[in-house]
Amino acid sequence: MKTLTVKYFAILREQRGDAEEQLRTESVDAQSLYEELQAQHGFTLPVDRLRAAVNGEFRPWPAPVNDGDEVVFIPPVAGG
Amino acid sequence: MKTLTVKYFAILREQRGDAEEQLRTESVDAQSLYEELQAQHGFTLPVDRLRAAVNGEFRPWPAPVNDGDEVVFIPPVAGG
Amino acid sequence: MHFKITSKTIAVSELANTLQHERAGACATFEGWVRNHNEGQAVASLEYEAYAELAETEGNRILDEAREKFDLLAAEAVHRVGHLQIGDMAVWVGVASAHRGPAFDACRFIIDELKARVPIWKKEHYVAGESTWINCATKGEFSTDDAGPSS
Amino acid sequence: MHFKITSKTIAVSELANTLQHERAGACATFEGWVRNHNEGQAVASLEYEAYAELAETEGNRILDEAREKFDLLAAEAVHRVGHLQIGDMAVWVGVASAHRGPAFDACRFIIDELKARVPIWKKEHYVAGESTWINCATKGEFSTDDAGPSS
Repeated sequence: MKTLTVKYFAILREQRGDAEEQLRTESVDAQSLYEELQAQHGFTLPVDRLRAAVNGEFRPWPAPVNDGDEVVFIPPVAGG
Repeated sequence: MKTLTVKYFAILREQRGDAEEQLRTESVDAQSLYEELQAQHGFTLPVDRLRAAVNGEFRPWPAPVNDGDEVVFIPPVAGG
Repeated sequence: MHFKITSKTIAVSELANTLQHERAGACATFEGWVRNHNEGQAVASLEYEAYAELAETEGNRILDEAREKFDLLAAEAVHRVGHLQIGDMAVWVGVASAHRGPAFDACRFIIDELKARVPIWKKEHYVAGESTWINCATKGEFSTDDAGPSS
Repeated sequence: MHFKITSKTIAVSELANTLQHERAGACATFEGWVRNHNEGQAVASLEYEAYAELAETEGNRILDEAREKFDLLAAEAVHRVGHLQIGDMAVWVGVASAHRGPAFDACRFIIDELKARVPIWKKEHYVAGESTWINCATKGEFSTDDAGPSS
């Protein structure tokens, strides 16, 4: 088990009902973590439409995570 | 004979030593007028590097002129 | 060369001052404004949200790439977040160069890359009352166009 | 849509205000500044002179052409005349459109055409003491490049 911080933005923040949480998980990477959380919270975006960031940097899927990491799932961006 | 107003800009103004003059001429077009004035004032630019404007509009060479017209010889432009 | 996220009105004249350079003959800028329509729908307002930390990292990376690709003397960019109204400025990009070719090319490169890569999201509020996170639809048609819908 | 010749400092924020439009999502601007060098020579200052009447006619014609070629909501441009110092703004072009593609394309079209067609001339004063009317040399090499030397 590891402890992770997950931050939520935009549509994920609204669907989660919170901007940030700490959680304990057996997931070894961000991809399996998202699938775990998607089942729990009903996120509508499939994982292949997201990018992962770990500790403030983009990481290619599946994006391994370690105890204490901060994980962010990045929905399709729309700046400008 | 016709009476014309000629305005000079930039290098032509400096070489003429004046910005504007009224003159009487036998020239039937701006091209022959420029050649007449070039001989008189030593303008360095050949006519094929100039454009002609008559009464505030560009006119293709030889650019016919009539009594009372305002004629401007346009050196190569360099705005911006 | 800096990219910043701000929750305040974008201060254009201050930003423009940071571009001044005695070797600069050309300055190109781009501003993205909130417009009153998108794909046929009347828009009432826009909400922008950013993952500010990563957005600034990625935005600064884009400015560095622009400096490598184009002959630039200065480049700055700012993106606003929060609830914006029609006519408000959402993003500003400014570039200075000796000549206008690289200034235009770099300015366009920067806004294109900002829109494609930087973690900023936009929720459109429609006059009809609904709202939607742009590019986040999961049923039927959705845009995968990097250009985004705003500008 | 107006092109103007002015002998005063170009008032950018007033001009930018004239571009506002509720359908506009994109605003591209170009500024030409007096830079401290040209083709290897150190420049001290620049003198601009215009045939103002024809310059404004031709400049407005260019803005009309831009409106026909591109999907624009607003376009304004100003060129300054007189004796300018390093860093001074000589020309400003601003364009607003729903989307950024036409805004960039129109802004570039306008400055390219202004430089190529509008009767404005530029005399460079060099640090070394000489001065010359740009594009008006008649011996040896001279530039016939429409782009002109400044930006």
